[in-house]
Amino acid sequence: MPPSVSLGRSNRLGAGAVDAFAVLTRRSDITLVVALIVLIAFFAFTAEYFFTLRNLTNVLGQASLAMIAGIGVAIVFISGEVDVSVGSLQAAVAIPLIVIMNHTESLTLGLAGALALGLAIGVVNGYLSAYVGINSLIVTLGMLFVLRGGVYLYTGKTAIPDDVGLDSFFALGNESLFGVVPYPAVVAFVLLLVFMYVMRHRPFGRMVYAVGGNAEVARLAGYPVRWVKFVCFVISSLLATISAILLASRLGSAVHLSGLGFEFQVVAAVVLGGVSLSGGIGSLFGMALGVLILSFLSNGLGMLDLATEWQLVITGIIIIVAVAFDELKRRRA
Amino acid sequence: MPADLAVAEAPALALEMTGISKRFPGVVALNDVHLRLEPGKVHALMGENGAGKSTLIKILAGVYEKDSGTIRIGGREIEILHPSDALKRGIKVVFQEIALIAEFTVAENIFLEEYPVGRGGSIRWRTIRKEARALFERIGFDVDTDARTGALPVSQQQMVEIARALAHEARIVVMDEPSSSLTPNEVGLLFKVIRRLTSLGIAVLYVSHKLDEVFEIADTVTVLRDGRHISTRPIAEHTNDTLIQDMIGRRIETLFPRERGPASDRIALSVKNLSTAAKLKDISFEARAGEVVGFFGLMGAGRTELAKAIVGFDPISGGEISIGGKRLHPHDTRTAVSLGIGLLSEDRKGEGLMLELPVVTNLSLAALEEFARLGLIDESRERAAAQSFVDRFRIRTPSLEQPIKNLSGGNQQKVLLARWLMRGLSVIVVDEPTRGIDVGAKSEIFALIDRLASEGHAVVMMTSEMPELLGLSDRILVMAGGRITESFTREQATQEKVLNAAIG
Amino acid sequence: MVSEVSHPAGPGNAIGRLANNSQIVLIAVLVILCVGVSLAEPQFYSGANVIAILRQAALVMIVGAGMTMLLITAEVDLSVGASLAFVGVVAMDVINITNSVAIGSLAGIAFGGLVGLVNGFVVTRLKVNSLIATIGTMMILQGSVFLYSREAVQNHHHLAAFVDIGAGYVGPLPIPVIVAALFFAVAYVLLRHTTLGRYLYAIGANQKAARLSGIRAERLKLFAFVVTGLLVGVAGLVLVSLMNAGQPTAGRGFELTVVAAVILGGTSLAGGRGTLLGTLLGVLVLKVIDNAIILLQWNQDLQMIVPGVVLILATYLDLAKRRANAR
Amino acid sequence: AADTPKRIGYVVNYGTHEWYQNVIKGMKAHAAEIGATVEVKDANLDVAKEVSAAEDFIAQGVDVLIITPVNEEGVVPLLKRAKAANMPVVLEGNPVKGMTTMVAICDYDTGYMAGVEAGKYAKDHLGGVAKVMNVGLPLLSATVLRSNGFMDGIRTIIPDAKLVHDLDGGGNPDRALEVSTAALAQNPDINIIYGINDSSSLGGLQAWKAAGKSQDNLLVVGTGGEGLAFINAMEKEPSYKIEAAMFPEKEGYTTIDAAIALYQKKEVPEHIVSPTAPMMGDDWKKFYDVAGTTRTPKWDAINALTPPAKCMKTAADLKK
Ligand SMILES: Nc1ncnc2c1ncn2[C@@H]1O[C@H](COP(=O)(O)OP(=O)(O)OP(=O)(O)O)[C@@H](O)[C@H]1O
Ligand SMILES: Nc1ncnc2c1ncn2[C@@H]1O[C@H](COP(=O)(O)OP(=O)(O)OP(=O)(O)O)[C@@H](O)[C@H]1O
Ligand SMILES: [Mg+2]
Ligand SMILES: [Mg+2]
Repeated sequence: MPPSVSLGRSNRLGAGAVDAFAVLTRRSDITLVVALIVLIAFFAFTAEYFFTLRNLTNVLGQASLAMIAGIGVAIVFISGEVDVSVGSLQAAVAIPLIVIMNHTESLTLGLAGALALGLAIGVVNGYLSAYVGINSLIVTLGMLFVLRGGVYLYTGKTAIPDDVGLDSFFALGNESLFGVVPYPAVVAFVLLLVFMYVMRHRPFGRMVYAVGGNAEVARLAGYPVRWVKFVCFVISSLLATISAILLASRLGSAVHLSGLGFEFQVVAAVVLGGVSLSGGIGSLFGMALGVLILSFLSNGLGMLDLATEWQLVITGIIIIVAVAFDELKRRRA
Repeated sequence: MPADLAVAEAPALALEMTGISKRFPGVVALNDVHLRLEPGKVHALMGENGAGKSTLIKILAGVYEKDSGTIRIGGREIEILHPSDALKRGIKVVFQEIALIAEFTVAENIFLEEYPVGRGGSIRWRTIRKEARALFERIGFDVDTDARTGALPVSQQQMVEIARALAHEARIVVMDEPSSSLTPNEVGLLFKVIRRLTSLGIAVLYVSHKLDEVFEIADTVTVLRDGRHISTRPIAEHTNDTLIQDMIGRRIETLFPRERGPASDRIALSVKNLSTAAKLKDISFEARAGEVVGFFGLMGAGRTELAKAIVGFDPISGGEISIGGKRLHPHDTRTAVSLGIGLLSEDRKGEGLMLELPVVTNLSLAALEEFARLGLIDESRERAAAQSFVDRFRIRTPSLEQPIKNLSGGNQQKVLLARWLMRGLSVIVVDEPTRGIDVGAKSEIFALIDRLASEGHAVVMMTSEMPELLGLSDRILVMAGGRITESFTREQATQEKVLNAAIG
Repeated sequence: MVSEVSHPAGPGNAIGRLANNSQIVLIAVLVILCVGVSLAEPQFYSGANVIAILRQAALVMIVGAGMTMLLITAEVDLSVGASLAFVGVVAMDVINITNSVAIGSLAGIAFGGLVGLVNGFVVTRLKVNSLIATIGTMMILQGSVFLYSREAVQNHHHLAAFVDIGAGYVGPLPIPVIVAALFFAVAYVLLRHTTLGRYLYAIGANQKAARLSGIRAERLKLFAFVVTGLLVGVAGLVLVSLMNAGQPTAGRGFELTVVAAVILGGTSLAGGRGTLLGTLLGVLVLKVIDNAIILLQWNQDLQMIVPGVVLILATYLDLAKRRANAR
Repeated sequence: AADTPKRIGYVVNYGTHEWYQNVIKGMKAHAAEIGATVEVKDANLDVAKEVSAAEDFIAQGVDVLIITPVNEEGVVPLLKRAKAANMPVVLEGNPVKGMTTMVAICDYDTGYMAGVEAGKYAKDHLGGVAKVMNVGLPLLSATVLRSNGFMDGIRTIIPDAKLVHDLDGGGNPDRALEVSTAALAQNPDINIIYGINDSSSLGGLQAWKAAGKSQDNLLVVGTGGEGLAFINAMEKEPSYKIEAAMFPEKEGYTTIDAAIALYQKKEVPEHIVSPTAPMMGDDWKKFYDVAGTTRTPKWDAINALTPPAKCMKTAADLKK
């Protein structure tokens, strides 16, 4: 029995998660919503500049990187596999993006290059895990090492600056829609809606849940189990690539250091969001809440001018307490 | 169209399997087996545990690939390489092991194979819920279609399995021990459904270890033994004895031997005013050494919960349990086992087997301390003991190292019972002990239970099988809604009385 | 019987044999590595270097022994790296205060055990999945170690015994290696030949079945966490002695090294499967690669790439062989 | 007097590191003198977090923003955005395209000067032989500069000084120890250990001791002088003779000066160099008082040091 956090599980799913309301009323998600509100309320009173439109939208922008990658990682988790390669992927795909832009002065080609590499990584992860059948933690952990090492080798451990400085590229990660909502937040929100819809209302989404819930049963139901898992890995890598592109824009370069430990952040958020490591359980909505909680936490604590060490301690405690609390409530009910 | 032509000139066969062979590491599961299904007829497939029934079905369903042989549907030879191939051709299977997504609602499980989608390709959830409810109403099964499937008891899950096979139109419906955890009432409903299917010209393949069912529903019977085809005859030509003779190659004198004398008056197990938060209310009973106490109840009556509570697996909200006068701490299996009470669970996979681990490890789990000195396991003694049980119970396994997941359902069950016999208990609680077990093994297990009792053990038996209830029990307690509603002595008890008590 | 070929049912632990057939691959990898590197760089098998490798391997092996048990029960502990650093800081500090290596060591080991106890409690009582729980404790430890001491705790008394823990020898053998060998032996017997060990496998394979058989699953998991914690304590002592100071920044990524070594050794993340011998081989392979790349004066970035590839490759080969055996 | 900034925000790249702990001490001390507060957000070596932290400060509307980049290139867009928000920015550490002013020690020069001293020492005590093991950190340009500087410096005295082993010690003590152990096992003839920070040099030295070698013909050179570690080592380890001190407190102090000037719209040079100096033997006593586990800088001595007007080499030179 693989370890599993079974949040988001309830004896009576509102009609297989028909409407958003049903999801909102899912017990574990409600916990997270409350947690998030409490958190924001707390900082609103304690941290002077926290509850300003400027800051709140900032946080949404900052959260979006983990949010976008989190969608993919969550989907892979739900399919019963894991993907921890997203951290190094962030550093890797930024290289073709910047290099190609520097040569061609074309953002489009740069994006294409980044997505191409992201796709390739996803295909390798997916092939080795789903078709060859190597444990996906091992595959993606290996990929994490290989990509990071590869980035260091290729760049000689220096950042590759964006020499072209296209405004469009700068805008991606640094400017805001109507000067209010940062574009990364917009991208994240759209992607979130799309995939929430797919996971709930498209047969593919349900296949992913079924495959993760019980691969054998899914196979008996005639599902192409391996293909489904394969696709999940590809989706994950492509979404991580999008987050990497936004990060690269915020950094104006391909930084060999970027994404260090990013996979930890994302996994923590995803699990906090109630997505089970054993597959088949969890919602993207919960994942999003998990990301937001951690982002607001780090922003708020920063606003309180708390030392890193305290921030680490508090974040750690909150993660544990949140999960424990939900687990408790689940067993009570 | 060639297809139509084929059908036209084909003999009136829905399915024809010929020369089917399948070997697994160390095992020949099927050896040149053939099977012919006629449209609108019920064909029973019988045989001992490990005879190859499920393997044959899984080949038909595209779960396993056959090593050799041909499959014809409507006269046309076809290859089935993946379950989807079978489904496409209208072969619907109710598998022996529950094959449902625990996290999905019942309704969604019903439509797993093909979600109804709208124009845009979105799933039409309302249709799913509506049609699922309608389906269950048609069949007459009482299941909450919006419940999380995993939260339902095995029995209800099995009904969902059955209903699912009927959701889409089919040509061939295969049922691998569909009734193993149904109560007589639901079996009746199941047969109604099967008759409706046959009336529509659908061919039904029905696997069961229950002779009475087969005689009631089947038109033809095929018997397998050790992976070989033994006989295919119209049911009319069979009697209980000939069928058993075919299945196990010998006759069984008495299914319910009774060597033991009257029970002693030493109280082995006493339960006083036991209640649980979930279901049980004020349960009190005693089991004396050398006595078999049978619990009957309709599905959901609370037998399993009672069983789990008295062996300390589940917490209790009130009352007390004592073994041989010593009081148990509630919710603590270790002291319970060391005081000599253990449970053979109804949920074989979930609460019994360590699927990936070898037979020997599964066998010796509870008795390990007895082979250990200062915590060090004497493996040769462990293996010797395990081997002796494998032989005594005629457990079919290529070796003690075989991962137990590769054994047939019945053989797995034997291993789990053996696990407790190795441990040597004073009170053994068995929940649906013969679920999915062949007549031969059944009679052995009945003999065993009888011997356990005669050796002074107390046996508490939860069962939905009327014959074994009446045949084995010294006393019968009937449960309904979490309470004990009636109690009969062996002499008083009749099928009618017991059933009425269970319903009322 | 249906049985045709019936395996020779020789003595020895069935689980052991189940997993052992995975080791041929690793042994081959290790041998090939050593031979190859030795040819390219004779310094590789110089006494000094062999000892260097063994000493580093010892550090990982000590913790790996505990981690193997944890993974077998289908749990994991990612806080070992952070705990490793903290143990060193505590031990050094206590030694400075008490001027006694014994007391300091006890304090360090006790601290490690305490962390294990907390992890175990959070997982078995609060029912928090161990991955997330130990990521949590990892953060807490990383933060609080700096709250405990902002800078490295220096060694004030320079007690000989303290230096010996990490750098000392008994005959030709470095003390850390002896310690590791000791724990390996104990853990090996425990996992392979004792009821306790067998129960750990059982819990990993099917916790409910184990409970029904009268096994206190939760307690044994707690035990595995505490053991891991104590072993981190021991490893922490070795490290602090080698560094001659309690370094709050030490141990970064140590948890990944340990987990990588254990799964490279063929221990299943799903629980119920794994051997200590595999872990030992996993540790050696990783450490030989690490060492070889320095000796060959290759770009040290390869110290990430090569292990990554080896991890995937070895697992694949093992898988392929398993499938072949199943034919 | 012109008005001074009240709220200064500092985005530090690696706030838990002793070096920056002391930089921050220096900042806060000086800020207190002018009645200002310094708020610190720690990127903790995470480039994404660095951008977020700066964003937050801009949202908080601090008067001046000080940034120590995790990576120079990674803050270019940030400067652009700060300009857009008229937020004066002081960089600490390395030059960045589009910056107004930067306070930095010269990493290359620091290593260079230490190298020269090391060369002299090797000439007098090691028979003119210099076989160097560099416990480096290729990850960061600053540390690469130090290593390069050290080798160039030592070669001015001993032209055939040899870089026997160029290691990536990860900048942390245990990794430094591990890689050094391997290198020393391979090259027993190494006689000089250079570390790009104290953790690295000490890691190298510990590896030497663990190999059971005597320190008689060994020279260890550390860099940073951030904490007590190097003082402890210089006191107790016979081979630990040279420390390329970088006076973090002074760096912090100078940074605040720059911040004030910038806030007051005064002319500020593009490069403000904070002094460094190699310390031999007991030299550290000139610059620090140590009581128990706290050290206090002797400002007179430190302020007396005259930094070079410009660095010999900067990160920009590495690109070539
Ligand atoms: N996946 C497998 N690997 C190895 N052996 C297998 C596998 N599946 C089945 N077997 C073996 O094949 C034989 C036939 O098993 P099968 O499940 O078909 O029996 P069955 O007739 O369904 O028995 P039961 O009535 O107990 O369900 C058994 O000996 C079983 O051990
Ligand atoms: N595995 C389970 N998970 C959740 N609820 C369960 C489970 N098993 C039983 N229940 C609930 O407890 C009630 C009692 O079920 P239980 O299995 O004890 O009754 P039973 O008489 O043993 O019926 P069965 O013949 O199904 O075992 C069921 O109606 C069901 O609602
Ligand atoms: Mg079967
Ligand atoms: Mg039951």
